[in-house]
Amino acid sequence: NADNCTLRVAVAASFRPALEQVLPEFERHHACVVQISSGSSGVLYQQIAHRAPFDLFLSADRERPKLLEKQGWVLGNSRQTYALGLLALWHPKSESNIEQLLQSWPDKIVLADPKVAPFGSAARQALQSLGLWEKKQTQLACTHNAGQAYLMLDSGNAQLGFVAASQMQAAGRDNFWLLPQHLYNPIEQQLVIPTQSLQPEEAGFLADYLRSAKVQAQLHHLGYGVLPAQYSETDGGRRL
Amino acid sequence: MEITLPLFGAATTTSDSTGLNVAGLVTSLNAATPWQLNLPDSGIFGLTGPSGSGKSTLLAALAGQRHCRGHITFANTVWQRGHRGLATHKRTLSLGFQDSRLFSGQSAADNLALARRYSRRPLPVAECDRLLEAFGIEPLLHQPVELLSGGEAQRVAVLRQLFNNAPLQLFDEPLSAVDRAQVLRRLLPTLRDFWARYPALVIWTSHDFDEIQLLAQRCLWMDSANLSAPLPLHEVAQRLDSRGVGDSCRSRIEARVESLNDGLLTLDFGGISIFADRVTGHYRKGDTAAFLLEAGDISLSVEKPGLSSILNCLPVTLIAKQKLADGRIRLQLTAAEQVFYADISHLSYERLQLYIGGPYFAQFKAGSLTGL
Amino acid sequence: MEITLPLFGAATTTSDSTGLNVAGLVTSLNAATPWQLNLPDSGIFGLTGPSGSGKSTLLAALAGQRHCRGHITFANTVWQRGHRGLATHKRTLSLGFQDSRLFSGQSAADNLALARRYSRRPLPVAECDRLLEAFGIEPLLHQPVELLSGGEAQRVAVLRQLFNNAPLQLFDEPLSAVDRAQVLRRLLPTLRDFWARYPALVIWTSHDFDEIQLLAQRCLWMDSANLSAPLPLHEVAQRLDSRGVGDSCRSRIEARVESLNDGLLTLDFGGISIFADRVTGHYRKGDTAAFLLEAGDISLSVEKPGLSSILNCLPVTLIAKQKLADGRIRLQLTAAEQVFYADISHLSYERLQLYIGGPYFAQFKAGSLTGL
Amino acid sequence: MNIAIADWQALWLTLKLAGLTTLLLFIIGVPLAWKLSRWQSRWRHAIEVLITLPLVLPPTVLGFYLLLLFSPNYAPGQWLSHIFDGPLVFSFTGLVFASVIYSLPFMVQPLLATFNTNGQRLIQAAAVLGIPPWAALFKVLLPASRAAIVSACALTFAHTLGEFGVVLMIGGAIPGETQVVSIALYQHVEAMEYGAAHRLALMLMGITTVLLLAARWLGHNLAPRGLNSEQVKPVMGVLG
Amino acid sequence: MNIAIADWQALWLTLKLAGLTTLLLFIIGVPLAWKLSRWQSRWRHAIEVLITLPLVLPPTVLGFYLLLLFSPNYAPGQWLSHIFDGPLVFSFTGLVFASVIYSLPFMVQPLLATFNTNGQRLIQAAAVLGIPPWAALFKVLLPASRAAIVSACALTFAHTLGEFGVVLMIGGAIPGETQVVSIALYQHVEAMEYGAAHRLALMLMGITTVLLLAARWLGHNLAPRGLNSEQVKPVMGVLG
Ligand SMILES: Nc1ncnc2c1ncn2[C@@H]1O[C@H](COP(=O)(O)OP(=O)(O)OP(=O)(O)O)[C@@H](O)[C@H]1O
Ligand SMILES: Nc1ncnc2c1ncn2[C@@H]1O[C@H](COP(=O)(O)OP(=O)(O)OP(=O)(O)O)[C@@H](O)[C@H]1O
Ligand SMILES: [Mg+2]
Ligand SMILES: [Mg+2]
Repeated sequence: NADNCTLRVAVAASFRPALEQVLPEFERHHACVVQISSGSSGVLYQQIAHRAPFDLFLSADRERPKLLEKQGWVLGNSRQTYALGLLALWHPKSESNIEQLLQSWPDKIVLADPKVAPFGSAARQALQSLGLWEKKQTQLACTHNAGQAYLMLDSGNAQLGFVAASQMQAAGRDNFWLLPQHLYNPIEQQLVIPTQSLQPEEAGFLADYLRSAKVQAQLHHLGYGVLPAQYSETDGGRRL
Repeated sequence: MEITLPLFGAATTTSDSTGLNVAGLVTSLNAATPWQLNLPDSGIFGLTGPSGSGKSTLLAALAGQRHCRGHITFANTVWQRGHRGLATHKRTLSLGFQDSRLFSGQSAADNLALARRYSRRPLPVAECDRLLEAFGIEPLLHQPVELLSGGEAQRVAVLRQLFNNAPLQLFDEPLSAVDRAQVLRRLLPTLRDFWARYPALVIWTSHDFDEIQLLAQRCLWMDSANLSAPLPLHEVAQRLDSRGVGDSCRSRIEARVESLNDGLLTLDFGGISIFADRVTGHYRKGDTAAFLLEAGDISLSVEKPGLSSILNCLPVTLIAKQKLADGRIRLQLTAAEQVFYADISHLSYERLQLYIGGPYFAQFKAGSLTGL
Repeated sequence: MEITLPLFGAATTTSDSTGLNVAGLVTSLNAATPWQLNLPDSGIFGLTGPSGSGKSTLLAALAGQRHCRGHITFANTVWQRGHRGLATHKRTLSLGFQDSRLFSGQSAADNLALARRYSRRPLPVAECDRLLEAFGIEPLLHQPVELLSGGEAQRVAVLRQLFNNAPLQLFDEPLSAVDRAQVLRRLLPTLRDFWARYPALVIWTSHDFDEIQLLAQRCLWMDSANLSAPLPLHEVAQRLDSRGVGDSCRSRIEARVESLNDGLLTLDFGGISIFADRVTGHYRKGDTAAFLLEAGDISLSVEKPGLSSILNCLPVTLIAKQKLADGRIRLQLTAAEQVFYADISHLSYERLQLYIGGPYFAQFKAGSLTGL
Repeated sequence: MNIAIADWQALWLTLKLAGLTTLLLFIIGVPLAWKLSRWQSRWRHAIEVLITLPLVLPPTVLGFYLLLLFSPNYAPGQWLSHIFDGPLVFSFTGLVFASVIYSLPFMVQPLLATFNTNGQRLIQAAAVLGIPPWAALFKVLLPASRAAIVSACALTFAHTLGEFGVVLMIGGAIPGETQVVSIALYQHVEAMEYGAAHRLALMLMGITTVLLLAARWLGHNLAPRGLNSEQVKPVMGVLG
Repeated sequence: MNIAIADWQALWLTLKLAGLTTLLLFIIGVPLAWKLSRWQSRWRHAIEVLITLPLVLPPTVLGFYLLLLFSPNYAPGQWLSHIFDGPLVFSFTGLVFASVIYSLPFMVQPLLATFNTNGQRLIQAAAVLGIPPWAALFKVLLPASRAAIVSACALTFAHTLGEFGVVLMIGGAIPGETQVVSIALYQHVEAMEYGAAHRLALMLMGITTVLLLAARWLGHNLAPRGLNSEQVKPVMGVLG
């Protein structure tokens, strides 16, 4: 019954465009209207911790779903990885030797705040792996999240910085360098079903749908990494 | 320091009289000279005194608009006891501020309507219309008050207070910006008639002593934060004169109306006919009316004078004399048991060889009597 | 409608005279009666008229504070031409508003200092101190202006304008809240002396005609937005009287000082000695001084009167008579080529059987002459 | 212009929110400012400062504290949700509640300033005619303070329109319920939908301009006739 | 209390920013409000509304447009960075610039309200004594408008303290340069360091309270002697 089935999905702002791409297909097969609320994962976490009536939470990281799980605000075993973020370095168009460019870059380097944003901490790990973290300390300019880092670069106020590959894909840009995944811990984006959920069953369907091979392939085109099969096994998929 | 005297004998000395009783009222201005005041529950009293002497402060303290301590009761209600006072709007009074303080952002009509709406004794509509007409406010009713001329604003402010018709009405120089012609010929007669119909206790502050004389029978005098008890007008006039005011001292005399003919009023003053020709208002035969007689207008002769344009001639007895600051002599005369003053020059005094107790003739013109 | 006459003959009729020239000045108030005015570059002029007649509007228009069109020049500078006007602060004038409008949030001293600082002709410090003392403002200097009494605020406002010492000084009822004693005995003499030392063109608006008479020689009259040319004082007085003002009409007469003795001034008036005893200021022998003689104070006799307290007796000729509104008769008398008025009652007029051209004796007391 | 239905919905919601908040704040702010201006105690200053404090916290942080306040996990939230007959988080009521707290200084401060300068004199003038204080406030003080009131309301309204942090934190951006235009706008920017963002921003500013101009016109025309006529104006044209 | 050095640094930077912004806005706002209050044209209303508009945009969106304005890709940004001798993004100068634009209405609106009501009369009183308009503003109008000015400055100061969206967008949260306390506070909340967040919020409010109280005390004591004495107070105690 479509009338009284509304699925309220809290989604990290960065994943919203991707979600919107894959949703129509889901809605065609399920008699459910999906209502999207996007925001920063931190805000959404706060809201769910204070019993916001969401049916599904798509976080941009792993920490907050974990925390929610620990605090018992989510259905047991609902936590799953649904996408893998890929870190990209926005660089001036003409460049070819990226590592050297990063080494010798004299100007500001933009990255999302490593303390609060997953792409920020990934950028920090990458810089640390490259041995540049200490050296470039004074040149780092932090934005609130990856989205704002992109805005900063896109508006021309900075020429070098770390963004999400999905953003570059969505904007159709090619002046980025996909950082080798060994330079940073995987940016696992996880989902949970809050205990407040009124439609846990439908939420589960959506979670399964997102993790389906078809959607994963779509996500790969949108700038997300390939989800290794192990994740669904080690994290123990939900059984309904 | 002034000594405070009860006004109307025993009636007002007891504290449960119905009028206004003020005892030991102290503000920051008169810490050394607490104010005492006993007034009946209706009647018009003047209040005058030098600039900065504390008149507005007194009115503000009565209205509870100025920090003070002491004791105030009106109509058996305590308004102030020690430091504690009744809130202003609960006191059955109205106060006209020296600056008119009309309610800005509204028209004159709004101002008046508001005052009437919150009146405890609202006037009948017919009365309001009559006042509006007499004050010449009708054409200005719908003008925003910000655009009124100084005198117009004052008239609206006075009218607003009349519309409010409180049992105690305090006025602070209410008509100082209105031309004298209008004040004397239209506003004061209107006010006098109004308060005859709607009695209230009125304190009328003014620097124009004529105004006070034409309205009030007694006057309070404030000087350097010293408040006198209500004084007869001629005493206040004398104080003003001794401060060197150019206006001569006028005395209030009372006489019985005999006839009114072609603008000339014939009066009986202790059996002698006197004439007055500058009269306003309506006089009825047999009424006792009050008039002002200017001291400087009176001339004294030793013999009964011959034919002259001076109409009035009264046999008088000289009872006292006083040298004035500017070299003239002020004589206190009595006739028909009334006292009045005449000012003559030192030279005349010597030429006529006047002596206390002597019988003389006081001459004054019909125009020297100003009708109340 | 009033007809505008040039004041000082040919000198002011040309447009490049140095005084104030106003031609065809129209505000929203006087669309039908444009104002004309020609005044010299110094001298004191009164301005009076009924409340709401447009006095303040005229002053505001002169100061560029009111939307108007017409032509204004002062001291050969064009202030207004058609709709365009010079900004107020560029006009060499000062204006005292009817509400004192002191600069709030500051002390009286700050107000005065500011006016002096932006003066185009700053007064010497000694002069300022003298004025401060005469106006009784010294003890109030450091008080915030919000706390001044009405009269005190007005005195500070006038003083502020004097400190500014502009070539054209416009005053709008500047002393209406000050007690008359102080005005007459201290402030007006101080002002008169001040402008004798620091000449300026002064327009002094007031409802107190005494004030105007003691300061000015000529007076503008405004009635229902009609502005008269500068009139001699006795003409304005007559207009006031015809409107029913209680104050009698006073005439200005001039006489030569013969001697001053014990407060009694002996004067020579066309060969006849007359006496005045209410004098302020200093008179020197031989000076020709101006005095005010009240019409109501004069009595007329057919025969030369006998011994009386009336000191002054002048042989006069009756040249005209006029019935007044209240039944009295106003006589126009002449003596020593000067004209003055006497008011007598209708009864006296008939009893004495007066006729135009007849010789009579005018009697008045020494106190009837008010020294300027 | 091509504006999505969701945006129209957000716009309408925002206007409703801003209008309601302004109305409520007028009802609360006028008596509050007036009481404060009459209160002679030294505590008055303390309370005036207290009213300013919501301004000092970053909106998101204020939102965080409001979230704690509204949280059904604690007593105040339970009590509030009892009073308002439902949880405040994620509801329009909650948004209004939060906006009122957040925008309080914008209403109260300008009113206080006027009441302090002109209020005393007018209230006195009313009291000496026997007009009680409350009547004096409505019949005397308000008509005389039209300019200040219009300015205070305009400021409040505009500020509520642009409110973002608080709303995001406690509203959850639910379309039609709590997704106001500022959030929609923010999301457009974050999602790199610049065209939509520009259109919406323009729209928002256009509507506000019209509303504010109308308010001024109203304030202007509510004044008694004649006050605005050209006769009051002093000469301004300068002579050549 | 246990507050990190970075937080102290942020606090100091914030106070500097708020103080400087308030000062600049005072210098800009007073003449602006005054010119507007004297301007008789109908454009005046348009400009008054224009000044209110920064309020209407969500701070982050305003920040986005400021990013576009600062961008070296376009002429205005080039010109600005020429004027300010360096790019405005990531710099303290840029923060001040943005804060000034953002807080403009807070200074100008309250001033306009006072100038409109009392200004005209006082300026006239000054003009008729030959005091030119600018002198009248400083020597007559400002002393008479103390209350309104203190209130406007307090509002501006507090608002700049709490400013967040704009600063976050263009500042880059560089410690000691652009990381103000509101961002630090937000980061604490996002990073779920609630203890630090509470401490910092308390600290911020405490300091603001002290500063605002001091400002009022100053405004109070700058008034001429006597005005604040108890003699002016009307009777308040009610008779039993
Ligand atoms: N609120 C106040 N606090 C302290 N002093 C004041 C206050 N109001 C007035 N004063 C001072 O008290 C004195 C008396 O003022 P008040 O207004 O009572 O005089 P007044 O008799 O009404 O004078 P005027 O005839 O000039 O109006 C003045 O010197 C004035 O400066
Ligand atoms: N700015 C204005 N716009 C329109 N009408 C005005 C304005 N100011 C005053 N008036 C009206 O013009 C008339 C003349 O006012 P004005 O102030 O000039 O009178 P005035 O002669 O000074 O009177 P008063 O002696 O009472 O002060 C009044 O009726 C008043 O209501
Ligand atoms: Mg007074
Ligand atoms: Mg006037």
